[in-house]
Amino acid sequence: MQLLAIEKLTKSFGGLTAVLNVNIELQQGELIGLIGPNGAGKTTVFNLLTGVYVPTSGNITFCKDDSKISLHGLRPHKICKEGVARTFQNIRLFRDLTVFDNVRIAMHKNVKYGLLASLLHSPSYRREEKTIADASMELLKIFNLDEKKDEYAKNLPYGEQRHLEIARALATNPELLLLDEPAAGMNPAETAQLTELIKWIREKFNLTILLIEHDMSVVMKICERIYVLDYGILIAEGTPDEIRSNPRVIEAYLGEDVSNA
Amino acid sequence: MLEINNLNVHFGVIHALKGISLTVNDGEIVTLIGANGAGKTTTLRTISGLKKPTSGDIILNGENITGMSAQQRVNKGISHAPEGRRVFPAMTVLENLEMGAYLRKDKPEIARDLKMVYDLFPVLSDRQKQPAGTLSGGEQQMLAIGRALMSRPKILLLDEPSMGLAPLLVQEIFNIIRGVNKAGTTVLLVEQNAMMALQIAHRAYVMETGSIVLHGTGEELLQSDQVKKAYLGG
Amino acid sequence: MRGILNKQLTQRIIFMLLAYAIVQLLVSTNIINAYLQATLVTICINIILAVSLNLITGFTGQFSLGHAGFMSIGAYTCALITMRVPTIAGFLAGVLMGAVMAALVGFLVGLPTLRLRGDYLAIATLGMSEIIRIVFINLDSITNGAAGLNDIPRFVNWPWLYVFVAGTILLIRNLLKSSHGRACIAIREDEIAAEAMGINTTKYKVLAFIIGAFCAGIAGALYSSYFYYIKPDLFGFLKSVDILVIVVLGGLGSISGSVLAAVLLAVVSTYFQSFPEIRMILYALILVIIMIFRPQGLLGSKEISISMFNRMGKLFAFGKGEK
Amino acid sequence: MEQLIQQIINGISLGSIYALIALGYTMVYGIIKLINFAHCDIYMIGAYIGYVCMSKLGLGFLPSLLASMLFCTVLGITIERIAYRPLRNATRIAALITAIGVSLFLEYTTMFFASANVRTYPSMTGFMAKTYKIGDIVISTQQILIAVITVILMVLLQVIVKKTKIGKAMRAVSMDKDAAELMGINVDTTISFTFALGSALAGAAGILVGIYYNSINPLMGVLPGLKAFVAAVFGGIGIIPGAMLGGYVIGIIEVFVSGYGYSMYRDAVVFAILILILIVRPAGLLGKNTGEKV
Repeated sequence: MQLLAIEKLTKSFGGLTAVLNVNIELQQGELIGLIGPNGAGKTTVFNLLTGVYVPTSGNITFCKDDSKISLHGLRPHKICKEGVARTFQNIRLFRDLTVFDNVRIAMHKNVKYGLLASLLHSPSYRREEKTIADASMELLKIFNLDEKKDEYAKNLPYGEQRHLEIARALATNPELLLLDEPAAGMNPAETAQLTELIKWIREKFNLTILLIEHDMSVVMKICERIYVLDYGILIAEGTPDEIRSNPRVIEAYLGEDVSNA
Repeated sequence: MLEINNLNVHFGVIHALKGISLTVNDGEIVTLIGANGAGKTTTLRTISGLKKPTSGDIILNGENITGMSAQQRVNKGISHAPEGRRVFPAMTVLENLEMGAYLRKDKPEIARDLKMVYDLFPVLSDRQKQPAGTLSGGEQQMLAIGRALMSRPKILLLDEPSMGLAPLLVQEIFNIIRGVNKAGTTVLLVEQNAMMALQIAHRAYVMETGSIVLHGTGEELLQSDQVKKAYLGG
Repeated sequence: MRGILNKQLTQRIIFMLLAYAIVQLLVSTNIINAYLQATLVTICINIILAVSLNLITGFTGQFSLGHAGFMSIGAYTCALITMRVPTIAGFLAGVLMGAVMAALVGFLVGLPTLRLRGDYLAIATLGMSEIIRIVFINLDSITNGAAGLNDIPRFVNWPWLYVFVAGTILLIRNLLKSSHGRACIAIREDEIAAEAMGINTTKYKVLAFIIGAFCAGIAGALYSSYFYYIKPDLFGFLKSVDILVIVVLGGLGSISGSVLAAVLLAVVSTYFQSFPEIRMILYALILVIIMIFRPQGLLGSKEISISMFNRMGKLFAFGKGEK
Repeated sequence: MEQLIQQIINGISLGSIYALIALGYTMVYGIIKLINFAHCDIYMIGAYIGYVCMSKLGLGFLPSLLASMLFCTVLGITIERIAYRPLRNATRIAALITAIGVSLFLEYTTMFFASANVRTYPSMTGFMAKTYKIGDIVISTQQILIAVITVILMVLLQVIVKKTKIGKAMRAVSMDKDAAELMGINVDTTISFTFALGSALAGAAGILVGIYYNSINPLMGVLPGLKAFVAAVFGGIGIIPGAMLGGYVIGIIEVFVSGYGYSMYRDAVVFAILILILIVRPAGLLGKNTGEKV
C-alpha cells in the first residue's frame, strides 16, 4: 500500500534551483535510502517533506487511513501531527533539558487536556501526565536511556544523542520516519550497531523509513530501494545492487573504490 | 617539528585533555583518530591557540609557544583549517584566500601562493568572485584548506576534512592532503574516517576520553585488533 | 507515591498560609509601617511583573523590552474604572478589565513575534510600549495627558496583594509543569525542532504574550490603586528595563529567582533612598558588576523548592551519614 | 513646494545626525551582535565635551570637534574593554543588560557632575551664524556644516572599512571570530577599533547637535539614540550604507510629521515605522534575509 507520493517536487531559492522535478514513492513498511553528493538537495527534500520549506511546485501526498492528504503548504507541526517525524543532520535536541523532557515534549501532540486543566492541575491533567511519563520511560528503555532520564541532553555522549533524537522522533508516534544522516560522526562499530537498531525499530513500531546517509555500509545493507540525487535531480533509483553498478551513480557519487567494495 | 608535553585542558569542571603528549616530525602526516568527544578537536584548538591549556607545553621547532597568542602562532608557521570549514560566507573566494595571508606583507610571494592554491584546486579559480557561502560543501572544504595554506605554514592542522562529504569527494580530499604533504608541508590530521586517515598517515595516535591510548605507524594501527574493532568496523 | 504527594501539598499550603500570616501580623502590629508598606507593595507588584515576564522571556525565550506598556494599560483601565465606580466591586472589575485589556494588547504585540527573533523582537516590543505611552500622553480628554491621573481610590491592602501574587505564581508554575508549559520551553530551546515535534510554535508564543500581559495588567491595576497617582512617564523604557533586570538577576527560567530578586532589589533600592544623588549611579554599577560576574543570574534556571528545605532538614535531623 | 524643500533640508540636517549615531550602532552590532545602549550616551558626552571646549576653554569649532571625537573614541574603547569584553561569551540578554547598565551609569554620572539642568551652547557668531535665503527657503551655515561634515566622515569610514586591512579584519571578525583568529587577526584589537570608529562618529554627532539646537542635557541621548537605532534597523543592521540611508529617511519623516502638525505623534510614527519594517522586511531595506539553516 502506498504511504507517500512525491510528484514533480521543485524548490528554488531565488535563482538557485535546489530540487527539480523529483518523484519519490514509498510503500507502507519500506526502508528507503536517499543518497547523493553534498548539496545535491537531499536535506532540502526532507525540509520540503516536513514543511520547513514550501515547495515551489509539485505535490506531496500522504496516505493515511485510506484518505489522501496533501502536505503541500502545511506548517511543520501539522505535518508532524499527520504522522511524519524526523531527525536532523546536525543534532537538534533540546540541549539544556533532560533526556526525559526531550521525549515528553515530543508527546505534546497527543495531549488532550486544555489550558485551564493545566493551570489548575485538574484530575484529567494528572491522569494524562502519568500516561505521558510512562510512555516516555518505555521509549527510553528501548534505547537504553532510562537510567539517564535526568541527565541533560547536552551531556550525553554523541552516539547517545543520536539515539535520543530518534527516540524523540518516535515519541510523536509517526508512521513515516525521516532520518537525516544518523550515522554521521559515528565510528564503524557504532554505525554497525545503529544499522541494527534502525532495522529493529522499523519492525517494532511498524514504520516506514526514509534515510539520508553517506555511509554506504548502512545504506547498502538495510535499504530495500535507493534514490540517488545529484544537483537536485534524481539520477537513479533501484535496489542496492543496481545502484552500486550504475555508471552514472559511480561517476557522480560513489567513485570506483566504494562500488567495488 | 611539533612536540606536545603533558597537555591538560579544562572546560570549567570537565577535564577535556588529560596530560597528552605527542610529536609530529618534519615532513610527516600524523593522524589523530578516536570517537566523538575524545578530545581530538580540543587538541588542535589548543595547538593553534584558540583554547588555553591548564598546564603542559607546546613546542614548535624547539621554541616553547604555549604562552603565545593565536596570531603569533600563525606567524610561527602553524595554520589550522577548523572543523566545519568555517569559511567567511559573505566574502568572495579570492577575499577568503587573501585573509589566509593576512599577516604576510610579501606581495609577490602571496601572488605566487595564490596561483599555487588555484593550481591545486582549479574549481576555486573558476569561482574567485563568488561568495564563499554559495559554494558546495566539498568546495568549501577545499577553500578552507587553500586558505590555511595561504599563510605558508610549516605545519597544517586539519580537523575532519572529510566530514559530511560524499565518498567521491572524500577520496579527492585525501589525495589533496597527500599532495600538500608531498610538496613539503607537515600535516596533523584529525579524522573520523579512520580507514582513510590511517592509509595516508605515516604515524597515528588513538585518543579516548581525553587521553592517548595507542600510537604507532599507520600500517601498524590498520592491523591492530583493538583499532579494527573500535574504529574500522572489522 | 500518593502519600508523598499529599505531604508535599500540605507542606505547600502550610508554607503559603504562614507567609500570609507573618506579614499580616507585622502589618497589624505596625512593624511594617506606612513607609515599609509601600516597599511591600512594590515588592509584590514587581514579583507579578517579573514572574510574568519570565514566562515570556525566560521560559518561552521571547525577548521583550515592553512589559511596562502592558502594565500601563492595566493601570489606566483600573484607574478609570475605580474613579467612576469607587467600590470594591469597581476595583475588582477594574483589575479584571485592566488585565483583559492588557492581554488584548499582548495578543497584538505577540503577533510580530511570529516573524521576529531575539534582539529584533526586543526592539519591536520596546517600540510598541513607547507607542502606548505616547498615545496615553495624547489622549488628553481621557487620560489627562502627561500630567496623569490623580486621586485614584485605594482598595489595595495586604490580603488582596497576597491573593494576586500567590495566584500569579501558582498559575504560572502550574502551566510550566504541564505539557503546554513544556511546549513553551521547547520553543526557547530550539524553535525549529519544537515545530518539527508537533508543537504549534505560533500558538504558544502568542499565548505566552497573552498570559504575560494579563498578569502585567493586574500588576498595573494594583499599582494605580495603591499609589493613587499614575502618569505615562512612569511606564517608560526604564520601567521595562527594571522588570527585565529583576528577571535576569534572579535567573531566566527561574520563578523563585524572580521572587528572590524582586525582594532583594526592593530592599537595596529602599536603602539607596538615603543617597538620592548617587542612587542611580550605584544601581547602574551593580547591574554591570553582577552581569560580569554572574551573567546567569542568582539562581540560573534552578528553583528553590520546599523539597529542598526538606532535604536540608533531614540532613540536620539525622546528622551525618544520611543519604 | 517651497515648504516641501525647506522641510527636506531640515530633514537632512536631522537625518545626518541620526545617520552618524546609527553608524556606531550598526558597526558594533555587526561585529559583536550587541545593541550598544550606551552608544547614545557617548553621543551625549560628545556634546558636553564640545560645550566645555567651546564655552569654557574658548576653542574654535573645528578643534572642539576633534577634541570631542578623540575623547569619545577613548571612552568607547574603555567601555568595551571594561564592561563588554568579559561578557563576550555570555548570553545576549546579559550583554544587553550590561549595556543598559553602562548607559545609566554615563547618564547619571554626567548628571552628578554637570547637574541635570539644560546647558546652552555658546551662540555662533560671524560666518557660523549666517543664514542664506533662496526665495522662502532658509538654509543656515550650521545646516550646511552638518551635512558636509557628515558626508566627509561617512566617506572616510567607507574607505577605512572597504580598503584597509583593519577594515577587512572587521568584516572577517563579524562573520566568524574563531576563523578570523586563525588567520592571525587580533580579534580584541579589531573589536576595540570598531568601538573607536563608532564612538568618534557619535562624538561628532554630539557637537553638531549642540551647535544646531543650542541646548544639551544628560538625558539628551536617549530618544535620538533609540531613533538612530531604528534608522540602523531600517537600513539593515550591520550594513553601513543602510545606516546612512536609514538615518536620512527617519530624519526626513520626522520633520514631515512635525511639519504637518502632528509633532506630538512624531516619535510614535518613528516606532510604528520600525515595527512595520521589522514585520515586512526584518533584515532591513538593504539587508538580505537569511533564514536559519536546517
